[in-house]
Amino acid sequence: MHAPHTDRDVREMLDVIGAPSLASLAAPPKGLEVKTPFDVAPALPESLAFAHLARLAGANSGARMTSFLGAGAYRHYQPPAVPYLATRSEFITAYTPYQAEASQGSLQAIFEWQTYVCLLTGLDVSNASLYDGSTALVEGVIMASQATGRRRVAISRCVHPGYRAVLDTYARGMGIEVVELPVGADLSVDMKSAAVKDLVAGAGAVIVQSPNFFGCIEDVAGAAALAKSAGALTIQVIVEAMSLGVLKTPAESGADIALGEMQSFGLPVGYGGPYVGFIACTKEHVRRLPGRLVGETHDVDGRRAFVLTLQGREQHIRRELASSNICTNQALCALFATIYLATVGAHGLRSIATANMERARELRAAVLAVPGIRPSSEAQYFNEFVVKAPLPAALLIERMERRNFLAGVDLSRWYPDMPDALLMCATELTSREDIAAFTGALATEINDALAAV
Amino acid sequence: MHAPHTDRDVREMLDVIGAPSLASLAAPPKGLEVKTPFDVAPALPESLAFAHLARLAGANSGARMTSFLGAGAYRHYQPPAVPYLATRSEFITAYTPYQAEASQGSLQAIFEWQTYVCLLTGLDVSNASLYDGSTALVEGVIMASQATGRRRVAISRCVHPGYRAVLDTYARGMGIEVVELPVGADLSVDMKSAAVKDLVAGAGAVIVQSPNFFGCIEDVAGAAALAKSAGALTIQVIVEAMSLGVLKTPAESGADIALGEMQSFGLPVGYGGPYVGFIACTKEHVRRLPGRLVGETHDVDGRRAFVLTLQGREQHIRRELASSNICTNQALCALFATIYLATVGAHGLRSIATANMERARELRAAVLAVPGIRPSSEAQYFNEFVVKAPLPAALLIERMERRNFLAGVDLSRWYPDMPDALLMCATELTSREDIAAFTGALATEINDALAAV
Amino acid sequence: MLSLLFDQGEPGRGSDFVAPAGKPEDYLSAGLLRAGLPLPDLAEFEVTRHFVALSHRNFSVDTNFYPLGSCTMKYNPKLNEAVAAFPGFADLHPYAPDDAAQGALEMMWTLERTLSSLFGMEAFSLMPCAGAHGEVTAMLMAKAYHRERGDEKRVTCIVPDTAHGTNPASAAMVGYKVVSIPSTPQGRTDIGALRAALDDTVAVCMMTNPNTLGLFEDDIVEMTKAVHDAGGLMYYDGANANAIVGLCRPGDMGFDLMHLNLHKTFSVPHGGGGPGAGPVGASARLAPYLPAPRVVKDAGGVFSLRASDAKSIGPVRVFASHFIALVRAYAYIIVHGAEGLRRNSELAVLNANYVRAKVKDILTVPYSDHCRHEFVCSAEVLKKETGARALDLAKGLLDAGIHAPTMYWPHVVPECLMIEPTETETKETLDEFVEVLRALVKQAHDDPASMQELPLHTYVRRVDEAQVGRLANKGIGLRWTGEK
Amino acid sequence: MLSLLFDQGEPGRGSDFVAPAGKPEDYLSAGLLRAGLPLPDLAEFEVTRHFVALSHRNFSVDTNFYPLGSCTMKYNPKLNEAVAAFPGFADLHPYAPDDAAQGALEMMWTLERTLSSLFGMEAFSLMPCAGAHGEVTAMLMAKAYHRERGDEKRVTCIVPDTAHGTNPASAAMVGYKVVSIPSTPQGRTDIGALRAALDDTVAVCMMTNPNTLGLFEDDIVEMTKAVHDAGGLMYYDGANANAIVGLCRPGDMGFDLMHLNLHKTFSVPHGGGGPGAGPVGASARLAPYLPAPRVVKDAGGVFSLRASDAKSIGPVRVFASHFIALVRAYAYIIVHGAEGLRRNSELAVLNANYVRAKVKDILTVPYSDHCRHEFVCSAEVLKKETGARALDLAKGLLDAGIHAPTMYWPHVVPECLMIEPTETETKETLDEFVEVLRALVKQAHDDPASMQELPLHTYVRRVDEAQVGRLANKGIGLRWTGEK
Ligand SMILES: Cc1ncc(COP(=O)(O)O)c(C=O)c1O
Ligand SMILES: Cc1ncc(COP(=O)(O)O)c(C=O)c1O
Repeated sequence: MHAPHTDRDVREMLDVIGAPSLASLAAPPKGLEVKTPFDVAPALPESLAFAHLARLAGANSGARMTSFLGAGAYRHYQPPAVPYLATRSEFITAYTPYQAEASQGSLQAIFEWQTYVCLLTGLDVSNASLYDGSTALVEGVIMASQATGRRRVAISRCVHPGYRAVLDTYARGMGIEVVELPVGADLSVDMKSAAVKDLVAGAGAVIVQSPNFFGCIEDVAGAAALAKSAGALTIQVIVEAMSLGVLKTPAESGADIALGEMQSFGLPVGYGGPYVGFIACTKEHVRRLPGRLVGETHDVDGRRAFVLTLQGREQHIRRELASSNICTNQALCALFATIYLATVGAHGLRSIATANMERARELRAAVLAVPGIRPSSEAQYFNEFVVKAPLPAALLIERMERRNFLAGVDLSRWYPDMPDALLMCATELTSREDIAAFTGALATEINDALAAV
Repeated sequence: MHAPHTDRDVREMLDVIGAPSLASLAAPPKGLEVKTPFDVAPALPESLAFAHLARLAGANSGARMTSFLGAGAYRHYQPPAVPYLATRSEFITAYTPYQAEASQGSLQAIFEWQTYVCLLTGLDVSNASLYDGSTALVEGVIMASQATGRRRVAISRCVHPGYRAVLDTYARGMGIEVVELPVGADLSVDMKSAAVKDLVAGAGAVIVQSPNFFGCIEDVAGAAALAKSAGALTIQVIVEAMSLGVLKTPAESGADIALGEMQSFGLPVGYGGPYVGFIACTKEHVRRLPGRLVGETHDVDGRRAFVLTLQGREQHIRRELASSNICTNQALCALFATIYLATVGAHGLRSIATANMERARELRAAVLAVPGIRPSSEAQYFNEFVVKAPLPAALLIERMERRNFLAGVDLSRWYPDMPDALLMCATELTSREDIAAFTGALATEINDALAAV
Repeated sequence: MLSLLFDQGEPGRGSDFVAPAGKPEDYLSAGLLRAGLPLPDLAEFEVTRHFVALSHRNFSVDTNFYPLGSCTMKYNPKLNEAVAAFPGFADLHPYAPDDAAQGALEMMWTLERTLSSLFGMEAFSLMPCAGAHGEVTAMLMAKAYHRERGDEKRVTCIVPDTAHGTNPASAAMVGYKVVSIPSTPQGRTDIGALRAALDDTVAVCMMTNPNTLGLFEDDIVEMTKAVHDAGGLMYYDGANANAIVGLCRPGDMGFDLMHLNLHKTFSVPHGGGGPGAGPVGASARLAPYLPAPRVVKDAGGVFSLRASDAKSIGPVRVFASHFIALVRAYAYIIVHGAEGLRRNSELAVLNANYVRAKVKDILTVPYSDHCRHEFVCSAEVLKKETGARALDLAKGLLDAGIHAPTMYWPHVVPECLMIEPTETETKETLDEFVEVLRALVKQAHDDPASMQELPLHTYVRRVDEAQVGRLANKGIGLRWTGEK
Repeated sequence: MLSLLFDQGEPGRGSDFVAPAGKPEDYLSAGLLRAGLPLPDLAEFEVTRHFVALSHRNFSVDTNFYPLGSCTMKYNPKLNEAVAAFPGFADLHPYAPDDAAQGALEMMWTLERTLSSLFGMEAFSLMPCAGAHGEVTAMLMAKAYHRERGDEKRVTCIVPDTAHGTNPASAAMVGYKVVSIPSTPQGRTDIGALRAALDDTVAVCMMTNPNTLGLFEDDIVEMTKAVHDAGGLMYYDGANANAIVGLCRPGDMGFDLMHLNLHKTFSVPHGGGGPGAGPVGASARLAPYLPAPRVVKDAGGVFSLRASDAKSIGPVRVFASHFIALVRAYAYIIVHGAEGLRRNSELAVLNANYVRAKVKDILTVPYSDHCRHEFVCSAEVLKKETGARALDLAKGLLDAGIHAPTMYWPHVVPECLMIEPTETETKETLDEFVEVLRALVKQAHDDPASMQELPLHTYVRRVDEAQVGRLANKGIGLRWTGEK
């Protein structure tokens, strides 16, 4: 029990209030009392609650397996300084920094986060965070649709299918039409194809992900050129933020909006969340940005200060006319990412990103050396790639799981035309021993599986 | 590399200093340069260092076994608030609070620790902590010897043998004679026996541990009466501080000095340390206390303040005449214990201590129900007890370890006359499932072992 | 003044995190690479000092009484933080196979069942990331429900004028026209006005209960019935659920949809503005529309993530939930049980009424009945008498180390302060708060001009919000640029 | 003013930690039970607010520049803290069988080998808990060594007058008579005086190098030889090892015994006064006397704790080491390697000399050569000119958020401030420190009286130490009693 009240406290307070009992004071209007007992487990003393949760955590064998899963959630090294600093009381138990005088810590940190997002994407402005990459996509679509006045967007089928599904959910409700650009031969979009050009016509946004869902680096500049000629905005989705350490920025490629996920910067995969969505854009769209923005100003004594600004766009002021309904965002996750970026710096980020590329290439080479495995694409990639197995990917994954490996993601779940395709990921944490052990086991399993047929 | 210096920094600073190079500035006098390469592993990047240490930690299978080990290190529930608060930057990276104006946090916390020690032991004064229980014993012996002017102390053989070994090490060096009081029939000291009375004569201190090494509650009042009549001080050693939640206080039993270990209050077993030694005594011995003391005072504005006091007893002022050589102590561990005690309170401490007794009795009953196991003592106990196995304890322990149980401590290591005696411990963390699984396996192993003979 | 990160550091500072792996050009064609990476290189020590110093510039629950109305700034037990960090949770990939994630799925399943029981709903989706996300999720469900029934004329959403801004904003996001309903002098939604607004275009009505004045909507069952009779759905904004857990249930009141803010009622820390978790509950007829995936349990006790139901609106985020936030809420629930949760709600109501009873002597407390978990008071009279505003009182509280209440909302109360003490504060703290407030009101009378100077002792004093807004409109001042 | 814990809480507050298990009298006879348990019952929230508030009343490395001489207040990398908390270390019982503790033993073994190599010793014992504990351990070893040789007349221990107080105190603990050796005008131990003190009663000579003036004892090899010639042993107080790691080795200088402060040189955090770790190194002839147990590795690569060597002095604490502190030091070592460690020492020397070069304009810096990791300066002239003392400067620094240097020690320098910046501070921070010091000296000249008022902005100002001492002598004021 966390409330501090002793019986005496309660009695004294009821006296001041002039209420006969706690029950009567808190009771709902007549007729609304709960009639049946709740289906809720009885309270556990704290040490047993701890043990119970330890048991649940222990029952997740997947958390201990050697993993080659990526596809929107990436296992990277988290410098211990990151959680140590971010989980200080003063950060985790503060509310949204509405009272500037009492919140300079959070406000400056958000300002620094906004700056990092701008520096990484090359764009002009960025907000205080969004729920995650997939909802950031929805917000980006709304921005583009409002900027262009068009209720139609064109999105590459090489964008994370989970992101596209979220967009579909919202688009249906919002009455926005979503057209999809086909997956090209090399698992990326052919921006020069006539079909793509046709699909883009009349759209308010052309949306590509790079590196895309298959790990391939897309021709964002090509997409931007196409979008521009069609009067659409270019939105670059970035799901593996680590790639920003080395890849051309969205701004360099001509994107108007960059959005996506920064989980890779210091946040655990955590069975899906919380992560931290980001969005950045060129100056002219600043008033269309969703959610909070922190700006630099000064106080009455002339000291530099930070403060929430352009609140006139937000729901608590503008209600149904707000640029978005978002209120609570991912401030603490953005703080994790900010501290991560501060800790690794340019030097660290580039070297970690490079190590990702190195390990992914080592993994890919080792996997392709296993008899029966074939490549799916020769496009340039960051830390993910697709291979074809000589048996259904689902079966192979199941076999490897029994050996305590999470081999990759079965693409047939979203692309029925790819029954044997496995999306694999390596990061700086993928050791050479992991790769060797995995490919050894893989060869055996493929052998056994084929023999069994 | 944690130092922040860039090459430019170094150059600029050397210029100011007027030194040609870093190497020359820092070089030892000629002839003292290191000639051979060091036998030190090459530097690891941080993520690999983390992985390396994770491997070492993982290689300690004992940390994951169901354990019935006690004997001076106790596995208790650590409320997560304890490490969360104690490991804040401002606590862990401060030095000893010599600058009172800059250290009121540490100073007040130590004052609170001193108070807790007094409230728990019933004694008047206590210091800021000592290294651990065993070195606290040495300090207590020095105090008693100085108070009485006698160079001889009498200690029960039921005191933790590891503690007695430490006392022996020091006593040899300090020229103090240590006589041992024999283990009585019920694994405790018979304070009424003539032999004991004779041994105590002329001693400066009578030292008993309660609960003693075998878990039994000693007749401390009897020891105190005996000591008093012999002109000696009574020292009660307390190794399992959790017992203080329910047992008679040292003061109630007539002890002049209480000392020992408070690891049980929020500190992990951690393969032996750091823990936190405590010492408390009656008022008249205050100037003989070793180490630091915090006192309450006020500042020039009349605000309450805390400050290190009676520093005239300490090494940095009094040098070879100091009451002890201790300087760095266990401040942070004392903080853990203080936060632990604050968090559990009287209510929690009593209920946790009671749960220890409950589980120990359940364990003892279940173990004694295993064919072949016999009791060693019927004395009253807290959470530890001794049983006799039908085979050498060492063998039984080894068999149980193979089944992932740490069955207990083999007493023959210190008491060659007890080859089959096993010291077992249960705490509030010992679950009924643990007990059932353990005794099931125990029965099988004993059966198998006896069958094999 | 604390330098920005970008004005610190030196190129080359900092630790090595990985073994050298060559250069980016070793792996990718030069044309794909970025021109530069203008982030500062800092030693870990610089980063540590920076963020510890920043932390000292924040008020927070762990350091300050934080009676911020509508936000339920209760204590966040440290147990929650410890279990949330278990590697068995933190290192579990969202695409880990179900059989390798049974512990996580069991937790989610149990949490869903528990919330359903506590709030009388058929089912919950744990997917939404925050309250507003829950709201829009529910709006999407409402829209899908009406569409499914071919009832496409329903385009309006009814929202009381005291509602939180996210309500109308969420409704607007799915294209609903928002109709605002005024409040009565008793601080309740005007049921007459509501009835008048009802017609066959009404898709859904969003009610907050207790409402943002801290009052129970006494006519709630009648309102529910009226909306239902008109063919609309009822949505329960559960942001204020801390007043009702274990005491009454939106499901019993007839609601079709609801959200909870686990970061309010269920002790998930606010994190300086998030992350939260905003599960959406649905009655039997709306449950099929809940987002997918959800956790199911088979006859053998095995848990799995069911990808989608036929009628589901689909996912509202890419992965199944803010899982780690759910772990915290779950930990909170299991140490309390239904009884403990109810008692917390009762004590939240007790604390609010206690402060209210004492504040009555100091400021105007506009509504006559007991409040629920929070109450509003008004500084209008004070302003008339002295010129001091609610804002000035709020800033004065900061000087005393007390976070300001929510200010100037709901708009129906002029010079409004919304005070929510929560159940975790001691009577001692509440007494102290009242005395500080009393002293401030006295100061306003004694020396009105001094009030505008407050706060005096915070890290910064009142800030210039106008100038920053003007520049921000042009995209300026929203990031470090290196210019001085 | 922050209430004491004992003035907070109410009986019955707080969480339940265990399932009810009855009453103490259910298990023990009433005569064995305590009469009462007068500890406060607090809600976890109260405890949290209390200790977070206390933390804000501390200076610390993570919040303040902390140039406290002889204490090596370097940054403590957060990696150390994370790995120290691994359950595989934290939950390992000291009596776990060796084969169930191979990771821990491997770490200890490697650490011992690494320290031996870095400092040129035959072996180390990792057992001592802190520097002073290491010292007394070494004194016990010296005594055992001489006793073993039948050389019982050796009863004196030679200690320079600049030595830390623990040196003479440790020597006295084993019954040694302490002979103090003066320093030369160059700030070195006077080798002539040392020679004069040598006779066949000398058991051991304790040298600190660099000494506490921050200077290398240039005659160290000669002194070692002289003591050895007289039949005495040489002890190296390694508290200042941060100046020499990887640069030179006490073993090469001929030392028989030494200790390290892992909580200084090897980044174990100071924790507000501990815990530390004070491993003791020994040359080949002294190694057999090291405390037991120590870790050994067999031919098969299996590690074990060897209970005792025949000549060992025995254990100096009940369990083998401050293991968790060792984990931190080990983590520090493996991310640096020998080269990184050496560079840290070089940079520590650089930082000290940089500050010294700049402080020379401000205060008297008594010795003419470059310093090592620290240096002393004197405010004696300032005192004569203005009345302002070293103490006043120290307190003034606190107002600027800088921790005071070590004051009034070593005693050979009047009005002494001992400044040790450590290698982890940036040039920017050092520059700022010098400017603050400069401003204080200026203030002393401009307005001498104001200096005694400092500090003005700390949580408390100068405290009354006299009164508390008088009462403490009677055992009063050393604990809360409930009296006001
Ligand atoms: C009444 C009410 N509804 C909805 C919300 C929105 O919740 P969230 O901030 O989690 O999106 C809030 C939060 O402030 C609220 O107070
Ligand atoms: C030179 C010197 N020697 C010995 C010590 C004693 O070390 P510890 O405090 O770890 O006991 C110190 C610590 O302050 C010191 O500075």
